[in-house]
Amino acid sequence: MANDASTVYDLVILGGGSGGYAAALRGAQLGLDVALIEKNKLGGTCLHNGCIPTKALLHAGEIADQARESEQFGVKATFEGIDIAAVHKYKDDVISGLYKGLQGLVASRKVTYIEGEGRLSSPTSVDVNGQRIQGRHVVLATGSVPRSLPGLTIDGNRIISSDHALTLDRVPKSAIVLGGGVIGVEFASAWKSFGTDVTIVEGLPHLVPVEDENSSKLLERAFRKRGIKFNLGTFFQSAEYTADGVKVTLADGKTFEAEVLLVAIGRGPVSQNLGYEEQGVAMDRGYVLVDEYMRTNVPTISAVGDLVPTLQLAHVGFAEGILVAERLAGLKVVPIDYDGVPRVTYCHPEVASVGVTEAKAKELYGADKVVSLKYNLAGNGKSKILKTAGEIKLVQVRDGAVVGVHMVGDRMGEQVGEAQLIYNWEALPAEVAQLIHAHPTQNEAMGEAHLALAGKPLHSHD
Amino acid sequence: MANDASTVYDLVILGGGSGGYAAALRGAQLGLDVALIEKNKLGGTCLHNGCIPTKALLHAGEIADQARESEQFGVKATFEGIDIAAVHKYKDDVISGLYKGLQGLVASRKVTYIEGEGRLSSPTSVDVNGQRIQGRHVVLATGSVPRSLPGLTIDGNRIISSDHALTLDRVPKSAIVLGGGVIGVEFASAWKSFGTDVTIVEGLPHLVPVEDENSSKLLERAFRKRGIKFNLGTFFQSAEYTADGVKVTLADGKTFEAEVLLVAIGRGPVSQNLGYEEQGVAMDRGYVLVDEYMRTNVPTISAVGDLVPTLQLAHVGFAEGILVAERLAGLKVVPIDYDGVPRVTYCHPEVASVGVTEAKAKELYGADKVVSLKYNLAGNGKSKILKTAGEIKLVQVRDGAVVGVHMVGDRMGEQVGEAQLIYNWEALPAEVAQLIHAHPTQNEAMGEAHLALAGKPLHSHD
Amino acid sequence: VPEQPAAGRPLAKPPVRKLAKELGIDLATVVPTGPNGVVTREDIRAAAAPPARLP
Ligand SMILES: Cc1cc2nc3c(=O)[nH]c(=O)nc-3n(C[C@H](O)[C@H](O)[C@H](O)COP(=O)(O)OP(=O)(O)OC[C@H]3O[C@@H](n4cnc5c(N)ncnc54)[C@H](O)[C@@H]3O)c2cc1C
Ligand SMILES: Cc1cc2nc3c(=O)[nH]c(=O)nc-3n(C[C@H](O)[C@H](O)[C@H](O)COP(=O)(O)OP(=O)(O)OC[C@H]3O[C@@H](n4cnc5c(N)ncnc54)[C@H](O)[C@@H]3O)c2cc1C
Repeated sequence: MANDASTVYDLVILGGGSGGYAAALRGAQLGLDVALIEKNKLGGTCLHNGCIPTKALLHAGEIADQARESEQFGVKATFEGIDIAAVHKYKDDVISGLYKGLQGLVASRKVTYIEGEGRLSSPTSVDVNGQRIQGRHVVLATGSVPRSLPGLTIDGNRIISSDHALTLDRVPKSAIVLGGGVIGVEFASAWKSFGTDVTIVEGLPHLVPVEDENSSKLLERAFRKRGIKFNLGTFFQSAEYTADGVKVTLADGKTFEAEVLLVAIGRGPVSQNLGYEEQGVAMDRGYVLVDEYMRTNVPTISAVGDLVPTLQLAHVGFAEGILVAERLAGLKVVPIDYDGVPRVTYCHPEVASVGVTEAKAKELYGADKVVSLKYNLAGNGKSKILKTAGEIKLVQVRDGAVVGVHMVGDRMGEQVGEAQLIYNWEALPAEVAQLIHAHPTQNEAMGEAHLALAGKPLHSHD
Repeated sequence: MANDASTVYDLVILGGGSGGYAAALRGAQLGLDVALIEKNKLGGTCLHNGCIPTKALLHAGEIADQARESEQFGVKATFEGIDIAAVHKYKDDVISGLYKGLQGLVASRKVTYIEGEGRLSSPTSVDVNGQRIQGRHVVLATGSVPRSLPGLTIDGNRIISSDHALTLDRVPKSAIVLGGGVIGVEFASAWKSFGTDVTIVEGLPHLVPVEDENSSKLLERAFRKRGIKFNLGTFFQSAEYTADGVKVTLADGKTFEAEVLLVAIGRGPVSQNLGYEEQGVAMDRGYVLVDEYMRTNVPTISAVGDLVPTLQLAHVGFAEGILVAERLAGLKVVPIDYDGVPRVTYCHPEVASVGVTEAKAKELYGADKVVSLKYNLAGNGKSKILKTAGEIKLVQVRDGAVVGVHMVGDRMGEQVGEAQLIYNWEALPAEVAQLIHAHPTQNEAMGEAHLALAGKPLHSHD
Repeated sequence: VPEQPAAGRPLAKPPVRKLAKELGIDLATVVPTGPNGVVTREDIRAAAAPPARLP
C-alpha cells in the first residue's frame, strides 16, 4: 500500500487485463501487498477491445434482426437502419459503467495501481515511469494483440483488425472476414445483422474449427440461412487494394472483393522488448512458458492470461490470476482442467461447449468406449418460441460420465453453466436425468438430452 | 396395444396432460401396455392453455418492447403496434408444431390413445365412449381448471380467466388482474408490453408471494418502473359491470375500473363427478390425496399432476408421471424433493428459484445457522448489455450447502438449471466458486455469487 | 445394509465424488452414513483424516 521507492510489494503485476487484475484483486483480498502496472486502461482487452464491446455489437445486431422479423411474432415495427454512432454510444456506456465498477473495486481492495508502461528489470522488479517497483514475486500479464500474416499490412481503414472493427464509424457495405474462429464469426454475425454483405474465408475445413464438428456444421447451416457466405478449406494468399476496397486472393486463385477486410486470424502474445528474455524467462514463439501452477522457469516470476499458451479467454485469465494469487498467499491450489473451462461464441446462433469433442474423446478413451447423443432444439418449446434451431450434443464414456457438451442455438451460451458442473463433477447422465428441468425453458433441453442419454427419453424419440 | 373390449392394460391413464402423457410415454417405454384417455387435446393445459401459449405472448411482448426501445441500442426502428391476429397465429403455430410432435411420440411408443370423456368405474377401470377400459392399474391425471370466487362470475368477455385471455381478439386498453401469483404477473407483463394499462390486485402483501421476499420486492420495483400498477395487501370484495367495463371493489372500499378483469387467483382440481369418491379415493377439497410415491389410498390407483396437492407445474407433472410409470414397471424410484424443483415466472423481468426461501431456511435450520448473499446484476456485463437489472440471492446453511437460489432479471429463468444441480447435489459454495464461469454471460453471475459466498468475491465488493 | 448401486459405482453425489477424487480417496472403501447409503462429504473427510487413536 505504501508507494515510496523503498517498498517491496508481495506481488508486482505487469498488465491490468483479465489475468492481471484478477491476480491483484485476489492477492489483495488475501492480505498481500500488490502493485498493478498498466500502460493503458485497467480491464485490458476484454473490457475495452474484446469480450464486452463485441457482445454489445452483437446485442445491437439481435435488436436489429428482431425488429426486421417482428411481424413473424405479430409485432408491427419497421426497421429503418443502424445508427452506428448510437451503437457506439450504447457500447461505450456499457464499457464505462463496468470500467468504473472495476476501478472502484481495485481502489477498495487497496491495490497500488500504477499507470505506465512497465518493463521487467530483474527477477523481482519492474521499471515504470523511471521508478523501480520491487516485489517478492512478479506476475507477467501483458496479454495479446491481433496478429497478421506476412505481407498483409493492417492499415486500420480498409484492412483492419478487431480493434478497428470495434470503432468503425460506418457499417461497411461488404466485408471479408479472414478467419472463421470465434472472433471472425462474431464480427461476421454482427455485421450481417447490421446489413453488411459478409464473406468469411477460413483455411481449415470448418467454421469454429476447434469445436466439435457437429457444432461447426450446425453453425455453417445457420449462417448459410442468414446469407453469411463462407469459403472453407483454402488458405489466404494475398490482398491488394482496389479502387474502393480490397481484393483477397486465395491459394487456389479464387478471389473475393469487399469494402473492408477484417483480419481475424488470431492473437499473439505481448512479450517483446519487455525484458522477459533478458531475465531468463523461458518462452516459445513469444509465449511465456508456465507449468500447471502458472510458474515460469524463474522462481520469482509467474505468468497468466493470453501471454501463456493456454486458452485465450477472459475467464481463463481470471482463473489463472486467482490461482497465482492463492498459491503465493500460501493456499492449496488445484491446477486448472482446461477441458473443463466453458467456451462460448456469441454469434447468432450461439455456439457453446465444455469438455472434449467426440473426436478427442475417442482418442482418449477408444472409439468403442465413446457414445454420443444429439437432442434437437426443434423439440424444445422455448426454442420454438424464440424461433431458433440447433442441437445439444452430449459425449459420454460408455456407462460413465458425460465428457463433452456441445451446443448450438440462440442464447444457448447461457446453458454452459449447468454443462460445466456436469463435466467437472463427472456426473452420470442418469443423475442429471433424475432432476426434471423447468418447463418451458431452453434449459429443459439439457434435461431432455440427459434423459435420452440415460435411456429414458421423454420428449424425444427412443 | 390391442384395443378390443377384453384387453386388460397394465396402465389406464385418465387425462392426457403433462402428468398423464409423461406416465404413458415412460410406461410404454418400459414395456407396459398403456391406454391414455383424453377428452380434449393431448398435451392438456400446458400445451394448449398454459405454459406454451403464455410464453409465446410474453415473447411477442419482448419483441414489442425491444422495438420500442431499439434506439437505445443504436437501432432505428419504429414500433407501430400489435397485430393481435398475427400474435395468435404465431402462438398457434408454436402450439401446433409441438402438438404434432407429441402426437407422433405417443403413436411411436404404441400407446393406445382414446379420445373421449372418461369416468372411473371401478378401482381398475375407466368408462369412456360407452366402453369399459380395464387396467391392472389406473392413473388419475385430470388436471385443473381456473378457479373463481363466490359471486364472481367469469363471463369470458369482460370478466375472464386465463383460458379467455389467451385467445382474446383484442389488446385491452386497460385490465385489472386479480391475483399477483405466477399466472397473474405473466399476463400483466405481456399485456403491458402490448400497451395495456394494467393494475394487479393481490391480497397478500407481495407479488409472487411464495417466492423469497427479496425476489418479490425486486419484481415490484421493476414493475413500478414499467408502469405496471399494483395494489397489495387488501383482498378483493366485489366486481360489477360499468358502461364499458368492470369495476372492482376491495375490502377497504378502494375501487379500480378497467375494460377487462382477469381472474387469476388460482386453479382447482378437476375431480367432480368422475367417480373418484364412489370408488373410495380419498380426497381433500377436490384434490386427490397421495403419498410420496403418488399412491392414493386405493391400491390400484395412483394420481399425478395438478390433481394432487403438490406444486402446480408441468415439469412436476412430468416427474410424477415418470415416477408412477417406473414404480409400476418395477424400477426402484426415489420420492421427488419438491423443494428441489425449479420454478420460473416468465414475466419481464423473470423470477426463478430453486430450494427454500431464506425465511423457510431459518425455520428449518435456525435463524443463526442461515446466511444469505445477494449478487447484483449491475456488476454482470451481459446483464448490462441486455439493460436488465436484478439479483441472484443465495441462501446457505452456515459452512454448509446452498439451500436456496432466488433470481430476478430478464432471461434469468435459464440459470435455474445450474441452480438446480447445486441445490439437489448439495454443493458447497466453494465447489461452485472453483469453476470459473464463462465471460461475459449472465451465467457468470451465478459463478460470482458463489465466489462471494465462498468468501472470495471477484467482481464484487468484499 | 446400504443398497448396492447399479453398475457397482459407489453412491455419492457428484461434487462429493469429485472431492474424493481430489483427496485420493477410493469411494468403495468409504463407509457411507448418508440416507440410502449415500457417501457424504463428512464420510470422505473422515476417510481422509489420519486414523484416530482408539481410546
Ligand atoms: C474481439 C475480441 C473478443 C473477445 N471475446 C471474448 C469473450 O467473449 N469471452 C472471453 O472469455 N474472451 C474473449 N476475448 C479474449 C479476452 O479478451 C482475452 O482472453 C483476455 O483479455 C486476456 O486477458 P489478459 O489479461 O491475458 O490480457 P489483456 O486483456 O490483453 O490485458 C493485458 C494488459 O496488459 C497491458 N500491458 C501490456 N504491456 C504492458 C506494459 N509493458 N506495461 C504495462 N501494461 C502493459 C495492456 O495494456 C493490457 O491492458 C476476446 C478477445 C477479442 C480480441
Ligand atoms: C396460464 C397458465 C400458464 C402456465 N404456465 C406454466 C409454466 O410456464 N410452467 C409450468 O411448469 N407450468 C405452467 N402452468 C401449469 C401447467 O400447465 C400445469 O401444471 C400442467 O398442465 C398440469 O398437468 P396435468 O397433466 O396435471 O393437467 P392438465 O394439463 O390440466 O391435463 C389434464 C387433462 O385431462 C383431461 N381430462 C380432464 N378430465 C377428463 C376426463 N373426464 N376424461 C378425459 N380427459 C379428461 C383434460 O382435458 C386435460 O387435457 C401454467 C398453467 C396455466 C393455466
